[in-house]
Amino acid sequence: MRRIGLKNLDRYLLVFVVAVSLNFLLPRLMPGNPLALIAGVDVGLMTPDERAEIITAVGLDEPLLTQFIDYWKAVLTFDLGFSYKSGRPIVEMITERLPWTLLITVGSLMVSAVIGIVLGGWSAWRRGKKTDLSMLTGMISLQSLPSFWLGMLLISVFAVQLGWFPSFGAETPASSYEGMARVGDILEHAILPIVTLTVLSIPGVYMTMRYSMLEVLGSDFIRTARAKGASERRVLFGHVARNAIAPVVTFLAIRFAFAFGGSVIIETVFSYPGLGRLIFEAVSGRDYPVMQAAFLVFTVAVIVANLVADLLYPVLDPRMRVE
Amino acid sequence: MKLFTRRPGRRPTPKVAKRLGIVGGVMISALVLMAVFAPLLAPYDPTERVGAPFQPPSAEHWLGTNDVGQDLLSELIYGARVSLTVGIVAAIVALILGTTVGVLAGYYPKRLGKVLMQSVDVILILPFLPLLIVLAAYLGRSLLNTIVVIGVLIWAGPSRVIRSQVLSLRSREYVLASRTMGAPDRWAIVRHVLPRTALLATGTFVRAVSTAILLEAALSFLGLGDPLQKSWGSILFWAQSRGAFLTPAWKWWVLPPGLMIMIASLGFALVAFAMEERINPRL
Amino acid sequence: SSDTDDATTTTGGDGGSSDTTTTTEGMTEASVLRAAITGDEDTINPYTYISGFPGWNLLMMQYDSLMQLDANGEPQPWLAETVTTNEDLTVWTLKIVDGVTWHDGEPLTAEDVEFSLEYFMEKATGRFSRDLSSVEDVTSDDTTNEVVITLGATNPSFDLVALADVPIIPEQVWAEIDTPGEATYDISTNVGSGPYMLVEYEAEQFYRFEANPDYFRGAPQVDELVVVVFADDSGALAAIRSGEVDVNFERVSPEQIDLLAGQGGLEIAQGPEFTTQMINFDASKAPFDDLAVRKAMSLAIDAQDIVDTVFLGAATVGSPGWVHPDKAVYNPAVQPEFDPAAANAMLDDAGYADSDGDGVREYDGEPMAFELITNSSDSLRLRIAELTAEMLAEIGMDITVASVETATWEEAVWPGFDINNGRNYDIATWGWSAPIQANTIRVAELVNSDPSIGFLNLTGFSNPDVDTLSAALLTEADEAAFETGIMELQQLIADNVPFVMLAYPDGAYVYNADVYSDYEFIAGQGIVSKLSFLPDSARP
Amino acid sequence: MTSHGSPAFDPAATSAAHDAALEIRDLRVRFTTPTRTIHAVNGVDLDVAPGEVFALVGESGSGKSVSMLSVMGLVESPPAEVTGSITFGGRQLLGLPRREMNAIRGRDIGMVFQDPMSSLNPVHRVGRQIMEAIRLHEAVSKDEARKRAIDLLDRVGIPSASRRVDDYPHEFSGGMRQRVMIAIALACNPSLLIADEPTTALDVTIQRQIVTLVKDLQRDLGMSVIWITHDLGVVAEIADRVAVMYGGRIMERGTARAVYEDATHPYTTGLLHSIPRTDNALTEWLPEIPGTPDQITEEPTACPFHARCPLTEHDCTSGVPVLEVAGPDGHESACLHHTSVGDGDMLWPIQDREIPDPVLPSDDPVIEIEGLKVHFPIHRHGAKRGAAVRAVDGIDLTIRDATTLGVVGESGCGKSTLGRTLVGLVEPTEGRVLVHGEPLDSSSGPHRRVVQMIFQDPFSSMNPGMRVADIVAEPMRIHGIGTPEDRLSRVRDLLASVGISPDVAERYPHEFSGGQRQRIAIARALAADPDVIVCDEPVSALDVSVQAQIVNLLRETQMATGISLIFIAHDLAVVRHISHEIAVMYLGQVVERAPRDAIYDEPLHPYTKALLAAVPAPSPTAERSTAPTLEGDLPDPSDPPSGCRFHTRCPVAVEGLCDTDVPELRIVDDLRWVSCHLVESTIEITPPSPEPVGSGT
Ligand SMILES: Nc1ncnc2c1ncn2[C@@H]1O[C@H](COP(=O)(O)OP(=O)(O)OP(=O)(O)O)[C@@H](O)[C@H]1O
Ligand SMILES: Nc1ncnc2c1ncn2[C@@H]1O[C@H](COP(=O)(O)OP(=O)(O)OP(=O)(O)O)[C@@H](O)[C@H]1O
Ligand SMILES: [Mg+2]
Ligand SMILES: [Mg+2]
Repeated sequence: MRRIGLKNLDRYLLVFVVAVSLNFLLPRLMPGNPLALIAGVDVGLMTPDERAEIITAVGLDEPLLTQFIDYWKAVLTFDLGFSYKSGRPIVEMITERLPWTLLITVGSLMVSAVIGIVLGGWSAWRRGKKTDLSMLTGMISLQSLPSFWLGMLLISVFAVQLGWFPSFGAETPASSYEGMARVGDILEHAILPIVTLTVLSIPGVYMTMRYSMLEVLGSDFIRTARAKGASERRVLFGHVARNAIAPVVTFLAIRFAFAFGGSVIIETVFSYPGLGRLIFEAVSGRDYPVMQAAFLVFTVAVIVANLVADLLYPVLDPRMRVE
Repeated sequence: MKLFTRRPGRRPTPKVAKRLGIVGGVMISALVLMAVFAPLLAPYDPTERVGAPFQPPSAEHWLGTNDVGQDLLSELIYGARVSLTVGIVAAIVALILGTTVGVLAGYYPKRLGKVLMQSVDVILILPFLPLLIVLAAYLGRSLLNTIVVIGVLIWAGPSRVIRSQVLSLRSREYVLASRTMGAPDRWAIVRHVLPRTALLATGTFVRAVSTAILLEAALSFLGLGDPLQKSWGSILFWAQSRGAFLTPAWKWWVLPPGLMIMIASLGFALVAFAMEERINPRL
Repeated sequence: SSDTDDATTTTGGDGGSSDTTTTTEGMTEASVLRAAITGDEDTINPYTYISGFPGWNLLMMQYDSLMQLDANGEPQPWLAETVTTNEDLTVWTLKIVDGVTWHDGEPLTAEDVEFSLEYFMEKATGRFSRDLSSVEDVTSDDTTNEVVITLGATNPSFDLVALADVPIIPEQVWAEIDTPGEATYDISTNVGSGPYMLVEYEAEQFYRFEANPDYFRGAPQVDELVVVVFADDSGALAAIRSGEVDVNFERVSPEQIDLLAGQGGLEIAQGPEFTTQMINFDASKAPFDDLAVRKAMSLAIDAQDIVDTVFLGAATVGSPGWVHPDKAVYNPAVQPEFDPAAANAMLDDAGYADSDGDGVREYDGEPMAFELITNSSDSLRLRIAELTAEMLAEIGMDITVASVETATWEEAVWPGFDINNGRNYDIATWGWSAPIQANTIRVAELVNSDPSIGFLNLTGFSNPDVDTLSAALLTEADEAAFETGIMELQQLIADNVPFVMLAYPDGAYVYNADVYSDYEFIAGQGIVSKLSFLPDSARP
Repeated sequence: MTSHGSPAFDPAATSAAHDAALEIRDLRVRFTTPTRTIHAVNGVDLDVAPGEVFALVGESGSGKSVSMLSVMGLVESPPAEVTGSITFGGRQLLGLPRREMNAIRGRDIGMVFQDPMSSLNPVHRVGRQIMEAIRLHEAVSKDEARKRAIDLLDRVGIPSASRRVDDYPHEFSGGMRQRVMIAIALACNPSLLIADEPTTALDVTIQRQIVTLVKDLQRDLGMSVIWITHDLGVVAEIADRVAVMYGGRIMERGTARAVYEDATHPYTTGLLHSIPRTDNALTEWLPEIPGTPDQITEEPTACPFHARCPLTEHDCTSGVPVLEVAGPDGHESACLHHTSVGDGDMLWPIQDREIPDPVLPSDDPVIEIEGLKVHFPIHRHGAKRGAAVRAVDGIDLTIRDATTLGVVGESGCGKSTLGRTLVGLVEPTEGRVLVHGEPLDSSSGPHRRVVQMIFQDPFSSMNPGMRVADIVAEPMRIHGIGTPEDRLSRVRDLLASVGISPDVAERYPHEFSGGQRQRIAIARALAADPDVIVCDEPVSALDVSVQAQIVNLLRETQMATGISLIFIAHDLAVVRHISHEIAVMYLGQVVERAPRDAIYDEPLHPYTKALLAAVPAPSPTAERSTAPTLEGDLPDPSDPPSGCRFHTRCPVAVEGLCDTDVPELRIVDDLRWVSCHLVESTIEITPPSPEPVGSGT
C-alpha cells in the first residue's frame, strides 16, 4: 500500500526537471536587456561602468552553464533570489501572493465541484430528457466563454454599474478590518474572481461527471443493485454517484492546475494580487528571477495537484490499489 | 476464453447531438462566410480612420468607432478572418503533431511510444497558460508566432486520445491479420489505423479549433498577440487598454467581440460534440 | 471626519462641469486621502524606490530637497533658504533653514546635507549620484548652517538637476548603512524631514503616510495619505469611479478625461508635462542620412492630427526644435509644418522617384519600404505608429508597423543602452522621460555626435554646426548668451531634423473634489508632490 | 419494508415461502431504437413451479435475458415496451409500483447475471454488497448482516470467508465472483432464483463448479431456479424442465428428459445434433443447421424458425404457431409439424461431402516447435524485477502436413500466445519455430504468408471500413500479386468456396452475421495461399447452430487444399470433430499430446480427464462422470507452482513427488506424450474416481 499514487513520481520528476530547465532557458533566450529592470527607469543615463557593475552583481556575465548550475542549486535550496525589479526576496513575494491565488482557485474549485457534480449527476440521471439536453447545451456554451471577457463584463455590470462588489484587489486597501470584518471584506473582493473562475470550471466538472455517470449507469453492477431491490435513490447515491466520482476527482486536479494557471488572466482583469498577476508582470517586465520562480511555483502546484489526485484515486477506486 | 457479446451495431448519432452539430455548423459557416466576404460586408476599411474617436453607435457607425476612429463593426467583421485563421491553422498544427505522435506512440507502444508519451505527459502537466504566456512573450508578437505557440501547446491532449485509439486498433484482429499476411507496419498504419482514426482525429481537431480561438483571444487580450492585427481578441485588447469596459462603451465595444469569440468557439465545440457523440454516443 | 466612501455620491452627474482644470470649489482639507498608483514602489527610500514617476515623487513626500520646483517648474529655495553662486557657476553656497527637524525629532543640520551629498556620491544610486556627478567638494558649517558645494565645471542647471532633485537624508540613520545595496529596509529607514511619514506598507497593496504636523513649512492639509497599489490603469480607474480611491497618482489616458470629468465629484487636473513622443530613424544610414528624406518625413507627419486623434487633444504639438513651448527658452519662431505636397516635391527633387509605379519610391534601387518598430506595451505609441505609417504612405514610403516587446524595441533602438553599439532599426517610435526636457540643455545629449556628449543620440545624427553649438552651450555660464544660443540651436535642430517631434502629452490627473481638491500642478511634474498637500501659504 | 426475519438457510422457514410460482402469459417486449424496432420477445408463456429447476435455452438474441429481466422489472422502458402478464406468488408484477417491485426484487426473486467481472460494484467490498442485499429487506443490525454475509460466502464455497468478506471484487477470480453473485442473490432466501447464463463467461472446469453449487443450494433451500443458457449440456445436468426459445418465442417446452430424448421441434433436434460432444460416436461431419438466426424487426407473422427449417411448408408462414401438447407430462411444441420431427436424424442428416480428391494427411512436418518459451515481462509497479507472465513455457510440437492439431486448455493457459507466436505476432523468448525447416522470420514480407491465422472475434477481425472484396484481397494486394482483375476473380472464387455468394463482395462486414464473417475470414486466410492456418477459437463466439457449419467448412477446406490446421479451443468437445492430434495445455506447457481417439477414449493425464469430465453432456440420461470436479482456479502464470504445475489442483497428486519433481513430457505408448509422474500408475492403479470419462457409445 505504500506505493499508492507514487507510481507517477518519475513522471512528475521529469516534468519538474523540464520545467526548471525551460524556466531557466526561455527567459535567457528572449531578446532584450534585463538591465533596464535592475537599474530602474534611468538606466540609459548611467555610465557604462555603472552598468557593468550591476551586471556583475547579478551574475549575468557568468557562463550560461555556471548560471544554470547556480540556478539549480538555488531552486533546490528554495533560494529563489531577489527580484531584479524591486530587489525584494522572491520567496517573500511568492508567499505573499500564493494565498490569494489559492483562495480564488480553491474557492472556485470547491464551488464548481459541488455545482458541477450535482448538475452532471442530475443530467446523467435524466439523460436524453429536456433538462439533460438543455443543461448540456448550456454547459457547452459556458465552455466557450472567453474568461477575461466574462471578467470584464462582471466588472462592468456588478462593480461599475451596480456597485455591488469591489472591482479590484483582494482587500479594501489600508482598511483596518480585523477578524470577521476582514474575512467578510476578503470574501467580498474574492466573489467576482471566484464567480468568473467557477463559471469557467463548472462545464468541465459537469461533463466529466455526466459522462462518468453514464458510463457507470450502463455498467452491469447497477443492474445487480437494482436486482437486489435497491431503490432508485439508493442506486443513485450508493452505487452510481460513488463510482462515478473517481474520474471527477482526477478532473478536479487537472482543473485546479488549469485554474491556477488561468489565474494569470483573471487576476489581471481583477487586479488581484496573486501569483498569476505576478508572473504576467514579471514576463512583461522581464524580471527573470521572479518569472522563473513563479513559473516554478505553478509547476510545483500542478504536480502537487496531480499527486493528490493520484493519491485520492485508489481511495475512491480500490482497483487502483497496488498491493 | 472470451465471451461473445452481441453488438447492436453502431448506434446512430442521437438526434439531439446531430441537431446541435448542425447548429454549430451553421454558426461556423456564417462566420466563415463573414470572413470570406468581409470586404463586401464591412461598411468601411477597418484600418482606416473614418470617424471621430470614441463615437457611440450611430447611423454611420452601427457599433461606434474605436479609439482612433476606426469603424468597430468593420473591425468586428474583418476580425473573423484573423480569429478563424489562427484557430484553424493552430488546430492544423496541433492535428499534425498530435496525430503523428499519437499514431506512432500507439503503434509502437514500447520504446518510441514511451518516450513520446513522456513528452506528452510533460506538456500536459506543465502549467499551460503561464507556459503559453512565457512562450508567446519569448517568441514575440506576430500572427505566425501566436499560431505556432498555440498549436505547439494544444496537441498533447488530442495525441493522447489518438494514441489510445491506435493502441486499441493495433491489437484489433484485422490489423494483426494484415501483419500475419506479411504486411509492413506502413501498410497497417496507412490502410487500417489512419482511416479508423480519422474521425476521431477530426473530432479532436474541431475541438482544438474551439480551444485555439479562445486562446488566441486570451493572448491578444493580454497584449501578447499582435495588437495591430484586427482580431476579436485585439479589439478587446484595445477596449481594455483604453478603458472601454468601465465606460458605457462596453456595450458596443466589449460585448460584440466577446460574443463573436463565444459564437466561434461554441460553433466548433458543438460540431466537435456531435462528432464525439457519433464516435462514442453517450447521450 | 470625512468618510471617503460616502463622499462620492454627493455631486450628481450634472453637477460636474466640463471645466477640467483645478477649481477651488472642492475641499481643501481631508483627514484621509486615498491615492492610486499602478505598481509597487518597494519601501520608497532613496535606495529602494522603483520608478522615476511616481516613485521619486512619493519619496519626496517624505524627504526634502535643498530647492523645490514651483508651479512653473522653476527651482526655488526650500531646505536651503538662500542659494548663491559665484560668477562661473562652480561654487554654490546654501544656507539651510534653521530649526528643521527630522521625523525622529533630531535637528536637521548643514552636516546632514553634507553627509547626504557625500553619501550619494560615494554609494551610487542610479539617479542621485548622476545628479551630483559634477560635484568636486562639499563642506558644511554647522554654526552658520551653511553648505558650500564646489563643482568641477560650470553647470548652469545644477540647481534644477541636483538641488531640486536630491533628497536630504539623516546621518543618524544612514551612517550605519555601509552598503545600501545589500541592506534590508523597513519603515524605520524612512526617516526624512518631509511633510509625510510612511507608517505602514503592505507590499503590492498599499502605503500609508501620516502627516508630519511639525513640518517646517506648515502642517499638511491632509492628515493621512493612503497610496493603493493597482495592477493596471483600469483597476485604478474603476476604483476612482466607485469612490474607493480619491485621486489617481498616475496620469489618466486622454480618452478617459472627458468620461471621468463630471462623474460624481470627479475632476481633472491637467497641465503641461515634459515627456515627449517622437519618431526616430537611423540617420546614419541611407536613405535617412539624406536631409531631404528626413525633412520630407517631418513635413508628411501631421503632429496635430496625432495630438487630436491619439491624445484627443490632451497634448501639446511637438516643436521641431525639441523645446517645449512652455519653457522660458522656447523659440516661437520654430513652428511645426505639415505639408505633404512639399514633402513629395522635396523627395522628387532629391531623386527618390517611384520608377515602377507601385506607389513606393525607390532609393539606391530599393523600394522605400521600412519597418517602424514600436513597443507593444504602450498602446498609445502603437496608435502613433499606425497613424505615422498611414501618413508616410502619402509620400511614397511603405511602412510596416512591427509591435514588439519593450525590451526588444529598446534593444533595437538603443542596443545595450550604449549608442556606441550602433542601431538596429529603420524607423522607431520613441520618447524621453521628463527630466531630459525639463533641463533644456540636455538637448545636447540628444543631438551631439560626440558620444561622450551626445550619449543619448539614438538616431546617429551628425551635423557639425549642431555639434559646435550644443557643446558650447553646455558650459555657458552667462544666462543671456545661453538664451541666444539655445534659440539658435532650436532652429538648427528644426532645419536638420535629427528626429521628428510629435507631441508632449499633457499630464491629466483625476481626483475626487468632494474629498480634496487643492492640488498644485507643477509644470512638467504633475500633481504628485508635497506642494499639493501643503497649505497655500507654504507653497513657493 | 417487510422482513422475513428468518435466519439464513433455515429449511423450515424457506419452505413456507415457497408457495410462490411464476406465471408468464403472452409476454411481449419491443425495443424502439432510433433506427428500428426490435421485437425481442413475442408472446412467451411460461410457468415455473415451486422448487423446480427450469431451464430457458436458446441461442444468442432469442430473447431469454429480456424475458427474465422483464420479470425483475429491469428492462429499461422506454425504449422497451413490455406487455402481457407476469404473476409471481399470485401478484401481477407488470405495472407494479416501483416501491413494491423493489421489495420483491432481491427478497423474493434473486438474480445472477452473466458476466461476473462486471456485475459486482468494483468500489464496494464484497461483504458490503452482500450486506446491502440483506439490509435492504430485513431490519437487521450491521453485525448481524455481516455475520450472515460471511455465512453466505462460506456457503457458496469461498474459502476463509471471514477474511475475504472485506476484499474487493477485483481481488477475486471470475469463478469466485460468480459465487459472490450467487451469495447476493440468495441473501434473503428468495423463493425464485434467476440465473442468466451464469457460467458462459467461465471455463468449463469452473462452470462445472458453479453448476454443482447451484444444484446443491437448490436442493438444500428448495427454491425455484430459472437457469438461462445457450448450452444444452448444462441444462441436461441441472434442469427439471426446459423451454427452448427462438426468435423471442418458446419453441418447445417439457421435462428435460422429454425434450432431450423426444424432441418435438425441428430446432431442438437441430441444436442437439449440431452440438459437438465427447460422449457419442464420432461422425465424420457434424450435422449443421443452415442459415443464421436473425434479429426480428417486424411484428412476427410466421414461425420464427421457418427460414431454416427442413420441415417448412406454406402453413408455417401463414401464422405464428403456438405451443401445443405434443407428448406426455405436458410436453409442448410450437411446431405445426411436430409429428414429423422424429428423432431428428432424418431432419438433420449428416451431409456427405464430396471432396474431389482429398489431400491425405502425411507425416511430413510443416511446423516444428522446439523448446518454445514466450514470457511477457511485467512492468507494473510493485512487480518483482524480471517477473514475467510465462504464457508459453517450454513447448515442443510438430504439425504435419494436411493434418489438424487441436490445442485445448483453460483460459490463460497460453493457447493464443502459442498461436500468435506461430504467425510471428509474438517473438519467442526462447526456443524456435521452424516452418518447412526454416526458422520463422517475423519481419514483414511475402514469407509470412505461409502461416495464417483466423481469430476468435468475427467482429473485430475485419476492418469495418473496408468492403468484403478488399478484405479478402488484402494479402494479394500487400504483396502486389496479380492485376486488380485477377484479384477480383480470385476473391470471387474464394468467397464461393467458403459458401458466400460472390455477389456480396461489395458489401461491408457489418452487413454479415458472425458465421458469415468467420467464413469471410477463412477466405481471407486462404487468399494468402498458406500452408498452415492457426484457428484461435474460431467458433466460440458463434451461435451453436452455426458452429458446426464453420467446423465442417474448415475440415472441408483442409481436405481440398491439404492445408494444416492448428485449432485452438477451450473445451475438448469442439476439437474432437476436426483434429487428428490433440495437445492439452496447462499453464504454458503441454501436459498431454496424443492422437484424437486416444485422448477421448483413454485420457492419461489427470488434467485431461478433468477437462473431459467438465464438458457437460447434452443428455439428462447420459452417465454423469463422477470424477471430482477440478478445484480452484488456474494459478498465476507468472509464478507457476513448483514440481508438476498441476499438482495444486490434481486429485491424485502425491506429496513429496508431484510438488517437487518436474515431470517430463515423455512418450508413453506410440505417439502418446504425457507429463505426469503417475501416468503408469493411473493406467494400472485405479484412481479415486474409477469411472472412465465420457465413454458413452
Ligand atoms: N436495451 C436494448 N435495446 C435494444 N435492443 C435490445 C436491448 N436489449 C436486448 N435487445 C435485443 O433484444 C433481443 C433479445 O435479446 P436478449 O438479450 O434477451 O437475448 P438472449 O437470448 O439473452 O441472448 P444472449 O445469449 O446473447 O444473452 C436481441 O435481438 C437484442 O439485440
Ligand atoms: N501481450 C501480452 N502481454 C502480457 N501478458 C500477456 C500477453 N498476452 C497474453 N498474456 C498473458 O499470457 C497468459 C496466456 O494468455 P493466452 O491469451 O495465450 O491464453 P489463452 O489460453 O489463449 O486464454 P483464452 O482462452 O482466455 O484466450 C495469460 O495470463 C495472459 O494474461
Ligand atoms: Mg442473454
Ligand atoms: Mg486465447
